[in-house]
Amino acid sequence: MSSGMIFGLTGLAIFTIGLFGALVMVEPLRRVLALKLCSVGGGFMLVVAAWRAPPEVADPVPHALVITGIVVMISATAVALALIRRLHTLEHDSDD
Amino acid sequence: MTDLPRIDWPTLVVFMPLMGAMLAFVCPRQAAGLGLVAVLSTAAAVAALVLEVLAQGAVVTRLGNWGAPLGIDLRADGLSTLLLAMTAGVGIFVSLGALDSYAPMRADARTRRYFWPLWLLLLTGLNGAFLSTDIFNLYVMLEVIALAAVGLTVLSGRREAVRAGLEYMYASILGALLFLMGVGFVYLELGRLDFAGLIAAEPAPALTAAVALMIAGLLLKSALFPLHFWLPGAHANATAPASALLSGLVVKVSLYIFLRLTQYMPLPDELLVTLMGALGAAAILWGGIQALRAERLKLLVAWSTVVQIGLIFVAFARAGQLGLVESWKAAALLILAHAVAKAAMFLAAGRIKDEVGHDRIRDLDRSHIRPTLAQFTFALSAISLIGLPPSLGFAGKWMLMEGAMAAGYWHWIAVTMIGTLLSVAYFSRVLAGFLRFDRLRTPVGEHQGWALADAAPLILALSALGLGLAAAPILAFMEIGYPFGTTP
Amino acid sequence: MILDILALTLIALGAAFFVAGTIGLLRFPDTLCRLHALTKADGLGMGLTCLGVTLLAGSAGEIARILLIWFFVAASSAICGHLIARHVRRATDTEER
Amino acid sequence: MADPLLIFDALLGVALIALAIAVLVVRDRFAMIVLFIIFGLMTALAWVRLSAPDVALAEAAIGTGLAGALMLKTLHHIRAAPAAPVPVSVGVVFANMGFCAMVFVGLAIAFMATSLEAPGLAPQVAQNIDASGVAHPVTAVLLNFRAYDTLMEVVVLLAAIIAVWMIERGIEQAPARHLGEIYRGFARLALPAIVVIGTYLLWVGAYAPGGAFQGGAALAAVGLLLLLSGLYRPQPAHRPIARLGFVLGIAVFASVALLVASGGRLPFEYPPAHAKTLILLIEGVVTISIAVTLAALFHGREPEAIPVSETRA
Repeated sequence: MSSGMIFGLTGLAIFTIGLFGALVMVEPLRRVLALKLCSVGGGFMLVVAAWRAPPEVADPVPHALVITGIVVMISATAVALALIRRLHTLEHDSDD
Repeated sequence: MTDLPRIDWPTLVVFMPLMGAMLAFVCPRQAAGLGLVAVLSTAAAVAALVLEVLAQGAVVTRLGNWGAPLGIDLRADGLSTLLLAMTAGVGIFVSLGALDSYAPMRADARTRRYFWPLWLLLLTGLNGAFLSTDIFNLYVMLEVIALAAVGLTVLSGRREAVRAGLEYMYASILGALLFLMGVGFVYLELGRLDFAGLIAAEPAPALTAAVALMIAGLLLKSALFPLHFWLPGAHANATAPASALLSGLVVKVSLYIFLRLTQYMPLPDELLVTLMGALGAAAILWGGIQALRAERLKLLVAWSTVVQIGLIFVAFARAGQLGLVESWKAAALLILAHAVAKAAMFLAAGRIKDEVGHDRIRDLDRSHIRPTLAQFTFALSAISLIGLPPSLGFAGKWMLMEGAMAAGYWHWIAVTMIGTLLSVAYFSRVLAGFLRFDRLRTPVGEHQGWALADAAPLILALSALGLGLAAAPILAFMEIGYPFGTTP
Repeated sequence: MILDILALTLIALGAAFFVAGTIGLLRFPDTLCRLHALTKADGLGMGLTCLGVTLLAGSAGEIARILLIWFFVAASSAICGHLIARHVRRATDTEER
Repeated sequence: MADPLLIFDALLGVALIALAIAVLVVRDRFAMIVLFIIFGLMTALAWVRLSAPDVALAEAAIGTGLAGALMLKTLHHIRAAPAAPVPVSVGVVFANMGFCAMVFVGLAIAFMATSLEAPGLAPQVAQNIDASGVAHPVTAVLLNFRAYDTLMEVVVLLAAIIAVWMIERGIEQAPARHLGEIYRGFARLALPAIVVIGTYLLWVGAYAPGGAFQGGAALAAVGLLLLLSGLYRPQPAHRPIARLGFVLGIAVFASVALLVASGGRLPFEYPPAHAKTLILLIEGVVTISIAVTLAALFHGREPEAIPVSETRA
């Protein structure tokens, strides 16, 4: 057992939990959060791939990739949330 | 002449639309003009790249001069360049169509202002994806494409479009994240992300997991049955030029990446190839039935996209695992055929809707206005999609059947035949309406609804038909630089 | 060595206060009570932890940064407490009306 | 023999999984978002344990802080909607649960069968870092070795803000009440401090964890404070400046990447003598663009003048 192993499995578990949420959840916000869980799981996998048992230093390339992934994900989240807000406005207006 | 710095076309092909997108966003009033210029100059750069590839084979650009595993390489070989050319060609005509479709009397200023930056960003993403040789870079490109495509889907701002766009967004992000997880597994095993590393890799459990994850993500993004649920709504509810881009080009990216990956990371076994074909066959049947039931013209066209994607996967699987070295060409030819014909068809459907005022198939023949030229365009592109000679669709289907026959896989031929019959059936529902002149007729009826705007889809439809004659040179061009790593 | 033990004791004490605050958050009946438990206990816990870490710090720069962190966390938690309390009061006001 | 830190790791892992499940099952939507924020902060902690401080900073600032703020804003907007519109049938839930469990087992087997000691690109990075112009490896990868990726990532941000401006249209709603005088006072106190922190993060990125994205996120927090405290209200007249702010980073980044190619070099190949200056320049403008874009993503809609036709109606 090592930190990498523990967190690798954690990341996989988070990814599949997110996948499950993305497949079965119906609430718009919760689906977005489920997708964010998936992205954190993917991030874990890359961070674990970079990890080396100390005293060796970690591989910087996956770290850069995860930072990129985080920024990409916030962009996608922002667009999805804007769609949710717009859809709500449209449905709300047509109801009354 | 020789001491001039060599212009690096692959980089320009990606950067030109990017610069155009920024300009069109910063100067919203001039967006259409700037956008058109950017699309045309991108097409010129692609043309230059095509000539370069023809002259000297695959073109590789080592960005930052670091070289593959550390840096990122752009590589333009036959297949990439062919798809770039397809994107540029379809892009020009869709842009021309958009000029009319978003003209001041038809659309509000917002739509006009936002279409161009989004479309140019989409073009950036598409070109970048076709040139990329790094799987993480492909992930980023997929996200650029996804965000721009979702923006285009909801351009009209109507409720159905927003709902479909949200569904599309979920599917798109999930697909991209599955791909990202696959990237994680690749790095875990290989410690590098470039295509060359994938080819050299020994089979390993982590790579199997990576292939499974990436293919699952790509199938979701390319809407192969049963993961097609998001496609009909998104493509049918977008405005016509956006639909043409989504159906003609965006879906093709994930198909292209799928073809690439299977070139470099051989599928683990025959069963998986057969599964792809079987899903494709199911898509052909299910999509065909849904297209027969569709009540609206654009929805029918969107379901026909599901069918065509199924067909592309059948072409991919036509000769099993051993036939993959040849089958990708049939699939690529069908990708090209579908892109051109479907873009023409969506533009024509949009023109019909604009002129008639609705797109209910049942009532199309009861209109006073007969947009004959748009109807003719629709029929021409239907010919290519059905796969009648001499269209490009015919060439693709022919290759599919030829390969299946040679390998003795008769079931794929049967599926293709059934699919062809189904497509004849559902397109006839529309075409029959076009041919009935007797329902309603006003004195000026017949020649109404001709416009210059019909030219763009018509040229696209004619090229879908005519390119079939050029299938042999296209196939030869596709093979330039294949397989990876053989050319400088 | 003695410094180490002192620092560890302080940090452990700080952690104990955090735990107490969290128990308060989970067990107390309404928002204001929870807020009360959380802000008091966590403020003290934060201070003790920072003090402990300061003892372990190697340079003056590090100490300065830890103190800065303490200041900002204290300030922002005070503001958060204020905002939550304000929100609660407004919400109950509208309910009573 | 068990390393106490390993026990800590295992506990953290279990807590993360529990939080992830809780995010999906908790009934209250506000609690769901709060749990997600806690989850994000714990993730950052785990990544620090995996010796990835840069990533942890970015996750805490962007992936958790900003995303949480966005979520809460959206929840505020849609609070009238029912929490669960249509319940999903139990059969579907169990089928998907089984499917996901199979996926997890498959992936876990593949993961356990893989050694965590693949060579990776660390040696190559170490070899070339002197030529890159910066001393911190992650910054070197982001701004030099894989600069193309980073450029495209900023393009994704641009695509997002264009899409968000496109999606949210119509008349501005009544502005939300600002958060009171004490909050304003705090904002006045915190603003300069955050600006300093953001700039510091940007600067320190050259040789230590930090950089354009973390700095940009910190500066975006300034924008959020300004918006929330009501000290700044976006006006239609500010749109051209905002647009320039969004594209500034990409424009400079892309121009530098292309212009260095004119001297017989390849795109993105910075001349070694000027690499540090160019990277700092790029980082600076990219930070501004990221900060402006993230703040605008939080604000959401394009600040628009109310059309004349609609004011009459």
